[in-house]
Amino acid sequence: MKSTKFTEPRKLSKEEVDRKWWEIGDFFRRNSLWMLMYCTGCCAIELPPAMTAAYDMERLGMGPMATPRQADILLISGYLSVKSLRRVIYTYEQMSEPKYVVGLGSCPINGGIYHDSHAVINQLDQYIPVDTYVAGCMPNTESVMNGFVDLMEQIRNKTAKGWIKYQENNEWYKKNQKAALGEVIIHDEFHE
Amino acid sequence: MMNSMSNVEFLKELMNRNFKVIETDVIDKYQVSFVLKQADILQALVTLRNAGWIQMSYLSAIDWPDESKIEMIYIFMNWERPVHVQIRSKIDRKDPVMPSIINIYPGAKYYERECHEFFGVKFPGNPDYEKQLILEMWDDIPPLRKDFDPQAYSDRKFTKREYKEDYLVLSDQNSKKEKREVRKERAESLKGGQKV
Amino acid sequence: MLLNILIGLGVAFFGFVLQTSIGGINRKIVGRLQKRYGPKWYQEFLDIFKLLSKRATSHGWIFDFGVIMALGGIIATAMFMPITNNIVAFAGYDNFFIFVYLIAVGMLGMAMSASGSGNPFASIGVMRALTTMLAYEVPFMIIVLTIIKLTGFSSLTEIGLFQQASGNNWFLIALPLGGIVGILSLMGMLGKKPFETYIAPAEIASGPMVEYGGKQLGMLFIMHEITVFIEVSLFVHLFLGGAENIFIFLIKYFLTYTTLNLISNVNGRLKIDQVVKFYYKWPLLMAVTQAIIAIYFGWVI
Amino acid sequence: MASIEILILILVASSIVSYFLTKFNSFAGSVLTIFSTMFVFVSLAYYGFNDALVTTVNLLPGFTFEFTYLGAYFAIIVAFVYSMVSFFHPYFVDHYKYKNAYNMLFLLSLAGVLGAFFTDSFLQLFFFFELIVWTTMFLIPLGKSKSAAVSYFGFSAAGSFAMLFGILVMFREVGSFDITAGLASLSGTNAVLVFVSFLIAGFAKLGVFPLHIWLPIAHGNAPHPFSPVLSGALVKLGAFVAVLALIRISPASTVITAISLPYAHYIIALLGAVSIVFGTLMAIREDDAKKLLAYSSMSHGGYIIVAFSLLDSVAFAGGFYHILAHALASAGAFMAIAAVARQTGTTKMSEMGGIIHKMPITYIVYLVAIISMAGIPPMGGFISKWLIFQAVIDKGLIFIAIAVFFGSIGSFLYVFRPLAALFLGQEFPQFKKIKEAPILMLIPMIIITLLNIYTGVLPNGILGFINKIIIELGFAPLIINSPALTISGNNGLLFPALIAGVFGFGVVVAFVIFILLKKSRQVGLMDTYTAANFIHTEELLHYSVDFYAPLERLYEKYTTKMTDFYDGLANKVKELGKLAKYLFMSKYVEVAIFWIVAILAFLLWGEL
Repeated sequence: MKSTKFTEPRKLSKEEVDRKWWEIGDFFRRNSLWMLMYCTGCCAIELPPAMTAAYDMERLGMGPMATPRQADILLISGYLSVKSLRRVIYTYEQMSEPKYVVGLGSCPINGGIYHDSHAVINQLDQYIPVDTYVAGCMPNTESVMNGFVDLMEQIRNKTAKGWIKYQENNEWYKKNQKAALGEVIIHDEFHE
Repeated sequence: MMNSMSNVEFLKELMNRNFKVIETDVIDKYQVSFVLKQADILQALVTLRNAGWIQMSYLSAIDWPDESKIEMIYIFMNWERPVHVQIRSKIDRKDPVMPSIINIYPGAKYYERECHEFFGVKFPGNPDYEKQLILEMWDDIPPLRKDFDPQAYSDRKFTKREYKEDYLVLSDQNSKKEKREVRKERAESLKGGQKV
Repeated sequence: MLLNILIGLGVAFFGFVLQTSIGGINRKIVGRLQKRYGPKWYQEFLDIFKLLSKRATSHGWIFDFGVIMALGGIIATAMFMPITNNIVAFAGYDNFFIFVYLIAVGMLGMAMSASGSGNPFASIGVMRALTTMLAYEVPFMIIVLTIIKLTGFSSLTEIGLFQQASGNNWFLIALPLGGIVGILSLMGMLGKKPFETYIAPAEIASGPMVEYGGKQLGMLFIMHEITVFIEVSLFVHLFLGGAENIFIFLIKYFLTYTTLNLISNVNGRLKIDQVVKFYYKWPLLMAVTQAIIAIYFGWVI
Repeated sequence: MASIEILILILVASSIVSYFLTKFNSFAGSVLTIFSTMFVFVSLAYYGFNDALVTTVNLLPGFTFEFTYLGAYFAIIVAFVYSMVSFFHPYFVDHYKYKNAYNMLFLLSLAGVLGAFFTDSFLQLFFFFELIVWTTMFLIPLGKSKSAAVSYFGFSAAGSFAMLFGILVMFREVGSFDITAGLASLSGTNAVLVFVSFLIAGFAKLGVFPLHIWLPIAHGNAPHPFSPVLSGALVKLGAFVAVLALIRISPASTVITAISLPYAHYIIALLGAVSIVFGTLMAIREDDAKKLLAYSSMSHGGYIIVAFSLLDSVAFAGGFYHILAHALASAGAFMAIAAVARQTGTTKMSEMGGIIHKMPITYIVYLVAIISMAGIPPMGGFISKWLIFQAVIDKGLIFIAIAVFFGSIGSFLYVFRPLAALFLGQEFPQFKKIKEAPILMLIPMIIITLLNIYTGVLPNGILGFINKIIIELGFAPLIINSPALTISGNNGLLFPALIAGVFGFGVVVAFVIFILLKKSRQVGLMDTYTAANFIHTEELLHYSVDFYAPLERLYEKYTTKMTDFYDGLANKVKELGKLAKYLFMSKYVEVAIFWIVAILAFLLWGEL
């Protein structure tokens, strides 16, 4: 007699299996976010309290990392000059996927107090995809932490897809980069 | 001190004896400024260096578009006689050319390159004053000239975020009015850092 | 034979799970010491599995092959490791020298892969790791020579049994100078802090690890956990009298690792040449003194 | 059925033939060397292992030969290295000025080696020794530097004359030149004299402290295919002489009770230990890959000396096994470097990088060789080092143990340097065009690699042969094969096949983990972490100069002490020569005539 209690498990298609694995991976990824801190501006001063005893980032499984290859999050804290944008793009492209970008402060959003400077770009998401912005000049530490928690929520909801956007709309991003920077990878005499 | 003359006196005497000083400005007993003719500059620097002003602290320029001049500024320091000396000279703005001083002060190499990038001053004598140093792939007039509009450049070059709606203006909120006025009162009671 | 291999794999896996959990607990302890909340105790598992789930970059076949060789060598070493007197995969062949030299295959694999990435920081990190190894290994080997000479065995289980048979007269106490040298050398082996020269995140961008991300880094993390397991277990068997059963092993292991971690957390970092000078001054002197006292005079407490 | 005499005659004959053949066609002449060395090796190995070498002499009057396991062991190793290296000749001889002489001298030196190992008379031993020294002396200057040969000859001559002195002292006491009988019947002061003079000869050949100066100079500057022979084969002659002195003569001296070792042997072991440490430290700071390997040969020579001076069968087994393991490892490493040198034209590590992408097989050869050299399982070097450690621990030799362990870990440092600087790292643009070495060069390198692995996995067959030597020397044999495939040391068992098997299993497990995970993205070598700087030059991203700078800083002041001493000595000799020249070679004829008369008068003094 065939049991009625247990039905034969349905054979999952390859996409479904992949999706299942992806969800499992997402669980690990959101609980262990390693940051590469690109501290170009004043907002970086909010990170020490976030990392040390006051807010203790490590309890969320976050921590600083040394190189882009190891990191999951690229943290842009503060204004980005044209020169640093080149390096940020280079660094972003070196990171291993999936990768997320967090912009700290108002400068990456709209230029902040440097909106009229010839040396500082105004809108980071024109050049690389940004998953989370933390607004404020400068944002206080609670909002920084909140930004990270938001990113974790986004990963859970599968909306943190910046790196896929960068792959799919690569030409658009490259066009913007070219328009603002001329060329991303440049030669300079000190590194020849 | 070997002689009774003060350092500033010594410096003034030195400069006035050798060059035609257009203007002298003693800021305090550690800082003196001289305005010279462009032709005198190199000679003056050699004299100063021989007199002990061996450290070049600064080299830059100021743009004076109304007079159509660019003013070069050199600052030197003497460790025996602690006086900063500023040498200034105005040069033509249309075609700003200033002979390089790297033979007198080799450290001026990168200052001159920076000055060329930001003000467009040419430094014949410095072999690579035209190479890029700080601004990478710059494509406009030198950015620290007064007729350069950074806002326009930024608008042209970098996309701006466009806001579809106006965000809440906090000053219109009634609930916070009291607090705001208390803050304002307190702010007005303060008098520029000096005790009332 | 197949059973032995399965036991060996079990030991390696046990070592990985044990060290990863204890590493996590230690992170929590350190967090509490610094008045932080600290991460979850299973945080290290999350880190490793996250790394394994990412898409990595590779710099050519030697980059991947080195990682495989590193993990393979370390798994092979761990398979020889006894846990208690009875739980040992290849009884009689748990020779001390196998651990010291088979671990080197793993290290060589990692060094090869790191240099193969073409990053100068990686080569510098490998250089520092090797130099540190040259420093701590010699005093340690002299003390182990003394122990082997005294017991007449080089098998770890036999050395453990020898200590248990003589009324739990651990070599940490019986050879007091040697015990200190053992602890200092173990700190060097684990890369704990006064001797942490090669993973220097702020200085050479984490040294050998600089180019790894994703699965290669995950595999190197697994390798690192098993390496720590091997080194701490070596100490437990050589100096702390082995273990009659698994609970004693766990207690000894946990106490050893935690103590070292606490010592490490109140220390700064030495320069490489300072590390070499230090090891060739005091620990070597102590080791030689201890060896002469114990071997030539036969004075053992 | 092979007679030693026939083999030597074949070598001499083929050397003459190859001289003319190479003149005519260098490729054909080089192939002849391959065939004749291969023939000699195969017949030696086949008949040697089966005890079927005939020692009768029909064609060479005055020569007598004797078959000993000791000599056969050395001869087989040396002939093997010669035959492997001869595969390199077709690609190298054309670069040398006297290519026909190169082939001829190469074969002649092998003939000398065979004679030296199989002779039973000391005079013949001396003759063959000199044959080797003179042939190699003309081979070395075909490489980079002519003065290297002078240094080599100077030290070799010192060794040879020391040996001749020892032989004559022995002859005065014993009255015959027979090796076995002569060494056995020595006693008293004469035994010590012979012991010391033989050891000087052995040290000079083996390049052990304090007679090591020639080793890096000669190895580093010798022709590329000849360096593996020098390091893998000819240096082992010194080990042979040292064995004769340390084990066969073994003069009676007070035994140190704590370590149960005679004073004389302990002092020799200490010299070996100094040699280990010195060679290691010098190798760590060397920039030329061949010189680095030369210093490593010096360090390994120290291991061999330490092993033979311990008077313990485990140590002897370790020493003999180390001779084989080091011959294979250093021949493999030198041959890999020679292949790289042929393709790139340099051996300086600071000038190369990223060769692995173009020469992967050479890289594997080098990798296996250095794993063996550093004494890491599963290669041959581990077995021998393990045996030596066993003996050192069993005797409780603390100070020698420091050197032995230091050398073992230090070797890890220096062998890694060529690996990182030369094969790995950034691929330089000037080396993007090079190709893998030709197939004929790869064949011997692959054979050596396989043998390196074989000696590390299944050492018992070879240890069985070594046991015969140990019994022949009058010691108890090493216990092997109980249980099967294991080696019993003084305080533990070693099961090399198990280690290798488990290692292989571990690699398979790791490979399965690797392959199951997501595939990685391939990026170029220049796309690397640079702290976000744009770097376009490979040299800037390649760390190869002053590799161990922090370590070198600690001892670089003291490195020139020995060379300074020898330079000083050389200057003294030169001054003496100048004085002689001033006295005898004056431009005035009268002075010369005066001295001739004076010397004649002096010589005739006793007669008149």
